[in-house]
Amino acid sequence: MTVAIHHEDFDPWALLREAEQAIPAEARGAASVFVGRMRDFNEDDAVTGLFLEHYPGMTEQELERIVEAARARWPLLGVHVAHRVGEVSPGDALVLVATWSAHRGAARDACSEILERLKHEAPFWKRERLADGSSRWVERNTPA
Amino acid sequence: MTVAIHHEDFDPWALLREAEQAIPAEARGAASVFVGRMRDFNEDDAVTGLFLEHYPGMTEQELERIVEAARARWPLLGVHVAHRVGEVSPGDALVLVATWSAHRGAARDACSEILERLKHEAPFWKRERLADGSSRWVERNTPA
Amino acid sequence: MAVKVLYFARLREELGREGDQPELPGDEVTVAGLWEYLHGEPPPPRLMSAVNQHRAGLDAPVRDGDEVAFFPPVTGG
Amino acid sequence: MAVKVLYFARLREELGREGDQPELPGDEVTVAGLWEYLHGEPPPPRLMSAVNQHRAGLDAPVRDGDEVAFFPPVTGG
Repeated sequence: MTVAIHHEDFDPWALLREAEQAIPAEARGAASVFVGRMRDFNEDDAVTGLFLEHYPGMTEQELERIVEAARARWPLLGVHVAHRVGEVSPGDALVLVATWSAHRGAARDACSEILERLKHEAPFWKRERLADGSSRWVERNTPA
Repeated sequence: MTVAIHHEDFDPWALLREAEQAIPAEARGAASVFVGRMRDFNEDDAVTGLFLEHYPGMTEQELERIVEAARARWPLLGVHVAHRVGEVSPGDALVLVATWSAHRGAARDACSEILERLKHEAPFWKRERLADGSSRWVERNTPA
Repeated sequence: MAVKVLYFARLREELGREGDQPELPGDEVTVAGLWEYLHGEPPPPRLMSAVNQHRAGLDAPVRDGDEVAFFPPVTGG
Repeated sequence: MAVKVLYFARLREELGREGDQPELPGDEVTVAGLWEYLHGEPPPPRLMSAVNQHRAGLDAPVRDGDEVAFFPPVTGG
């Protein structure tokens, strides 16, 4: 069960292969994964970059609390949550949520719940840089 | 949009990294992934191996039909479906479903729908080998 | 009419062969009729079938040159 | 009582600083009272807050040595 804040671009698929090693091969069953990357558009303006701010200490605690709540609700064999902070370029990975369970329904539902709670509760803030050189704080999260 | 039948063990994370290359970096947005691996137990008997049979030709067509139905229903930027056939060992990947969309809800719902339809409609049959040397055909699919 | 018949999974093992290549009288038969012609009894419960690699019910028509598959319920993924 | 105050995101930029280190009279204040002490007006709408890195409402108590954070609604993921 790992929560990680990344200050540089990370490779989600390499992280997943590594995270899976921590689960006994014969117990892996079902893995459900979400990977969110920075898009180059938002609300119709061209977004050329993103700055992601977090609250060191509290952010990690909130993510761990969200993961613990999911573990209490579903029979999970493994969870990996990774979130990028700092200056982000289009195409970079922003967030990774992965859950392993013996059952596909549990893996899928836990992954979805962790992602939604992360988006609505975890202390991260986005500032977008636009093509015209200006920047703006994102005021609300994207709907699912 | 790719559907692939694998006759040997495949690395789902390496496949995913490769499949993602086909999607323009700035358009990747949200990826939802399911990976199912062979477990070493089923209905309380120790399963030591699995033989997965398919119907060459029809199986690929059914998978493509399922993918096309999902593409018609959700705005998908990419889909990758991989399924193992032949002699399988515990821990081997059996199935991979990955969907890319601009929106996380679309990616998640399409991934879930493709997986459920694959499990209930695609022509694959499992025969389990048990610890006592006997084997048995799996008679029905696992509930979600 | 000549038809290519395929069996899969438990059915293939129980019948001891991967398929049949029957020559039938007439120019059309149903999937169920083909099974009965081959095996001398009606199709067993839960038998699935496909004609030319598309799912087909037991009352679907089969014609000369068709590929007909019989198989148990699928258990993939 | 001495309190460590942190600001994040748009709030940090608008205030032009990452935090404050006020010394307040008394030995307890609410989160809202701390904001008003620092900024001379009630908390703005949609202001979020945390005490000692746990989410806390505007009426939560703040005591000597606490770390209080103010921030806009979160937009991660």
